[in-house]
Amino acid sequence: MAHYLVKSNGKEFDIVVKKSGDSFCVVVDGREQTVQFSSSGKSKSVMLVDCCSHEISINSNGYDNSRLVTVGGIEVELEIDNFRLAQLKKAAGNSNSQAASKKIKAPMPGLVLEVKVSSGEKVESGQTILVIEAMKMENAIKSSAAVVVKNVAVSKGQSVEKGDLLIEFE
Amino acid sequence: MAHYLVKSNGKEFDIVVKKSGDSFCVVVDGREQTVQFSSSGKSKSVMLVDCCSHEISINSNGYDNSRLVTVGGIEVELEIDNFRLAQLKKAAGNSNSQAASKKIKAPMPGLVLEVKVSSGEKVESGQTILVIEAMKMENAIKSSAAVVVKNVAVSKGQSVEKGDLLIEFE
Amino acid sequence: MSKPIKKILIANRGEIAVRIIRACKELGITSVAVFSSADRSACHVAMADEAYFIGEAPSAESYLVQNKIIETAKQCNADAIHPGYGFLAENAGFARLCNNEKIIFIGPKAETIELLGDKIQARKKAIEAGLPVLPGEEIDVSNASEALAKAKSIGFPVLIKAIAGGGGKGMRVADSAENFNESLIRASSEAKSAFGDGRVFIEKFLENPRHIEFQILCDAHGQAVHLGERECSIQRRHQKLIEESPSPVMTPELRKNMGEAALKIARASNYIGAGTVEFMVDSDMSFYFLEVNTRLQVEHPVTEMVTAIDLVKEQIAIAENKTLSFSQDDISCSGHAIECRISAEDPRQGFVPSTGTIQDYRMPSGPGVRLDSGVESGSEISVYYDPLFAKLIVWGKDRSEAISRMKRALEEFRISGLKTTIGFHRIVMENENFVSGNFSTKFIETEYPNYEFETADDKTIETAAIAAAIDRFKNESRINLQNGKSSRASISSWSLYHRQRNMKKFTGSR
Amino acid sequence: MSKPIKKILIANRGEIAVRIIRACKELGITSVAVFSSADRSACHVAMADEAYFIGEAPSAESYLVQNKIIETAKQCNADAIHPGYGFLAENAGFARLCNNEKIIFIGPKAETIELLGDKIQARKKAIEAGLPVLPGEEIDVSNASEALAKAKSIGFPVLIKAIAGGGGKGMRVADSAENFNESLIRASSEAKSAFGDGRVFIEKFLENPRHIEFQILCDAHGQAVHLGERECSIQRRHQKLIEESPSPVMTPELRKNMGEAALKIARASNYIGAGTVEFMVDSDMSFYFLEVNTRLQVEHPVTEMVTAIDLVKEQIAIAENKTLSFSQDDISCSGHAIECRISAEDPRQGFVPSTGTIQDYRMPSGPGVRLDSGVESGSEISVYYDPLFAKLIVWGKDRSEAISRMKRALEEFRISGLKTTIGFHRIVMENENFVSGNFSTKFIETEYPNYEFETADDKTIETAAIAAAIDRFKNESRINLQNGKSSRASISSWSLYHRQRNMKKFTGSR
Repeated sequence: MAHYLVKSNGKEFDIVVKKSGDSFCVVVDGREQTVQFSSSGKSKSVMLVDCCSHEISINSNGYDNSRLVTVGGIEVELEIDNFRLAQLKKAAGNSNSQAASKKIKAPMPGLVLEVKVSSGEKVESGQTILVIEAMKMENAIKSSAAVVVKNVAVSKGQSVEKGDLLIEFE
Repeated sequence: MAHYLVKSNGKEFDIVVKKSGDSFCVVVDGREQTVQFSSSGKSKSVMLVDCCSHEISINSNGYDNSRLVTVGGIEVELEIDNFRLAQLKKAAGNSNSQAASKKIKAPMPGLVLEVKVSSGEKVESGQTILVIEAMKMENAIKSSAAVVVKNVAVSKGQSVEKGDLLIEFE
Repeated sequence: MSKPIKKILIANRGEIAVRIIRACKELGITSVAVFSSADRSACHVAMADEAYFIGEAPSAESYLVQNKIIETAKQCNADAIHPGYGFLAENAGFARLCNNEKIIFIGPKAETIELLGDKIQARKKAIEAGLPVLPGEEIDVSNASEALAKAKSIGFPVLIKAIAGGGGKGMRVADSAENFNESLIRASSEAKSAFGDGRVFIEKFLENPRHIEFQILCDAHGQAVHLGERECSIQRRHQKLIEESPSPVMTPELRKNMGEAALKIARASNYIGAGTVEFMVDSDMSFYFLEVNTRLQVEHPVTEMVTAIDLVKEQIAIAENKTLSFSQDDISCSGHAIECRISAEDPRQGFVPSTGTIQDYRMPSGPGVRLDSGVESGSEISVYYDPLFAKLIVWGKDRSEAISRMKRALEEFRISGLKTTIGFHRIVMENENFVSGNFSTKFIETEYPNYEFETADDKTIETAAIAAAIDRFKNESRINLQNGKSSRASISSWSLYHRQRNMKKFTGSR
Repeated sequence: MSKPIKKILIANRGEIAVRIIRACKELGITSVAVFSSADRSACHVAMADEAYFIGEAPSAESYLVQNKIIETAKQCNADAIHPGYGFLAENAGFARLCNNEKIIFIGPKAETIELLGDKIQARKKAIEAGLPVLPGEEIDVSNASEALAKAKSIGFPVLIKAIAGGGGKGMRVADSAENFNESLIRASSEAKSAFGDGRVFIEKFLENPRHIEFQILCDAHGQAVHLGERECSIQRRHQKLIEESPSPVMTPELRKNMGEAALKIARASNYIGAGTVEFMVDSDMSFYFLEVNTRLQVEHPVTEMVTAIDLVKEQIAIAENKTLSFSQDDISCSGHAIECRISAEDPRQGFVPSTGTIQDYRMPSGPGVRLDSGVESGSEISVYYDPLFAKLIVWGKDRSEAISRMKRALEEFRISGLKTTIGFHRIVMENENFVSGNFSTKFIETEYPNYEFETADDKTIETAAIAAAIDRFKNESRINLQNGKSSRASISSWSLYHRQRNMKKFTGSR
């Protein structure tokens, strides 16, 4: 038996998994369901939840907690954690997630066409911060909130790879 | 530079391969051709022989000499050998191939429905030796030459796997 | 009054189950798959909305277990069962069982299946309805001398056929009195194992006939139409390999006559649903009733391609008690369609079944190409079921374009991991007699006696040889680099020779 | 007199090169691919009969180098060059160069491309030919105040368009005087980088127009026909995403009028070949000439599906100087076709391009489904070229069946390794306003402001959570078995916690 806490898109699922013959008995937030899980070639599996069929593929890297699960072609990103461990983390006030991402990274490889802000500048939500050209199209990178620019990591004419730091906010 | 002897279906090719920049210079039975070879995902490659395009996949197992090469979807089985080595083998009168295959093996998994010959029996070319049921069809296994049966390795009603010995000839 | 169907259990597997699930999805009908232990991760299970385990791999323990399927249909509240082809598709008992359990059987009524499934009765009905038939009669397998006498009175060659048969199983030709008895026993035993009924009958065997069949659709309100013919003469051991529509020898007049004949037997047997009336056509273009297949055929897509009518959706509409939305005059055929059956068989080894796991699976596509497939990369082809796993269908504005397009599509198709009939179809598409339309059901045995043909020409073999040489050169260069040697010339031939001999011991390869 | 073409060099890559190679194969014409260093093992190279390297990955160093392509065509003795769309397809200079070198350019004459490629001249020609146009004029980007005055006299909103443009590049809407100048500069700079020509003009911008275009075919002997319309209103930043034929708002009368208008401008510009006449249609169904695209369009397959006419083969026949084999009266459209463009973009991140290697690639298929694709499992999608890599096209007997079929096909499509627009198309197919046919070119911005939409519903997220839990359970069981432990309960949560923390250090994951 194992007990997990799965988070996705603001939702939490309390999931208990037990082996039950060839199948699994899965209790999701108190509701018990019978699940059959058959792997086929490569990363694909067929999962029957109380006989409802789903084509599944799961991309994970061992014990790392984030997963990209594809259900019938629809991608769902989620975090899975041992339930007790998740409780311990919560108790310990783990605040990793809040600390993160006051940075804008390049969403694609390309060429920086324009940088429209500088350090210390206040930007409004929706304001264009810089313009990147990729695949022959100009892409405006906009701010998603009202913030103050701490550091501009790139300059006009520079080539960037996907994931390169562009701008940091305060 | 390397020098090979390739055999397929009774044909022999004397092939010299040299690296030439990004390409290869290949001399086949004295004719020189320029070959570009690009591997793409998995086992597939695109091979341009003097700019004629071929989609290639090659199944091999390291140093073993037999290859199943697929050219634009058409399968070709062949043997490749180091040229000097092939000459040495010839000189040594290597007779492996002649010694082989006085046996009939199951061409598919199935059920032996009937055995129509017994040890010591003479069979004609084209005579039905046994009948195997597979995939709901009865398949008559016939002799490809006039031979004498040495040993019948299966009996009626027996299940066989692909490659199981069925009959040995003298 | 029509009653909408909301949930269909598909009592089948493979490409035809996938075909039916696709129709259900497009109609907004919930699809229910059933599966054996060999099919837990099969395409039809993954694609259906729901899926239920019904038993072990052998079909007698799963796909043929009527009670289990009925029980599953009741458990999941299915309104209807679609049997596909094969398995229970032409089993009158199963149709009756569905009826008793108030589940709609998507197919003709049990009585119709029973009547037409019995070849002797169907033949009688056809004669009554005024259809031309070949001389023939039922025989008693246990009475060899009487059987032989009957065969002689018809005149050799004769065709021995299972009375309960279909799909080429339990069918044998006897050329002469000498091989009559063995063929009779073989046909009867195959019939017994395939249909649980060893009865056979014999019929005059035409020397160079064409097999031409008509697709019919009949609603429950007395409307009946035909959707033109399919030419199915390219067969191997009475199993169709390539089908097309229209037939290269069809004339408007013959089509009218044969189509009317098809509708006559349909009406005489109170036919409801989709069905196929099969005929033999002699070289003088006279035609003879053969049998009625009371189900969807493997080759139904060629008719769909030329008529733009979706036969599975029409079957469902008829089962919903709807009236046909078109009359005979509304049906027009345009262009030309060809289907090649793609099976897990090795044509060069006499079409022996080939099993294994499909590695690469690259489907052909583009203009005018349709693939009905029940597998994908990673699928297992097991020994338990029919080796047919996909059907490649093309449409062209005329037969010539359809052939060119089929060639192109076959060239694009890639399957690795097992042997298939793709290469064989490529050869047939180049065959002069096929291209000219000049062929009969003897095509395969005449053109490819002993299945001797070469898929690879000299140029292709040379190209393969070059590829193997370059591949080995690259591997050796890599190994030498790994060993810190700058050139493979430093390995003597003798050491290579010994290394190879040692490798062989480990790999066990010949 | 017609002169048969025996060898065609395809001066393009990706899905359109594959599309043209397929036509060549079916016609028995030798196909020649050209490729950059990024495309050495691309599909179009593998499929063509011959292939020649023409330069480095950036298109300015390969697919756009006219002399290199001409030189290759001469080297391999190609009779003709097919430019596809994009790259050199609408380059009059290149068409002229082909002509000078006695290589057939498969497209209109250089003068026609030149005339219609210049939006200002094309507009004048349309007015002369009696086509309705929107108010508009050319402006001088360097004279900001004069430009603004002109914009004001037309009245905001105005559309700023590259004179040399196409494909939505160098196109911007200015709502008001405030954002006019920035939009002008952005449009002009994009035009300069895309077409080497920064000239722009402005035009009255309709508030809720539809984009409807007519496919035309004109031979060199004065015959000209139209093949009905394509509805292309579902656009994002002036790039089409979904196209269909017929338009849900078309009437036979409007089709006749617009079709005649399309043929008028074709005749006035001595058009030879396949082309597209684009119109804006206002909510009152009045229509205005927009431009002529002097090439095969991305969305040509929807026309092929409803007319059963192969446009690439017709282009080749026209280039061979043949007369059209059909007249306007012979053309009939049946059923309904829809195309979804499948691009390597992440719709939820504002459609940013996504690059990478395609891992799994499972194509949809079955009845009424066509996929025009330029990739397969293992293909690289690089930053160098257009993110469009495949087009999914379906045919249905009516719009409703076509939408259901598109949903079904999109559900079957699997691509892993990068983000695509498949999920977005699945959402659009469920959108009420799309389904009802009630939309304009503002559809995307109105329905999905800021591209906010959820591909996964609650049920799907729960299913994913269960799958993740079972997958992890199975992995942990396996690891425990390997460690010789019978149950994972023996690992304390604290040790798991520390183990995970340590793992994170190594994997570097967040």
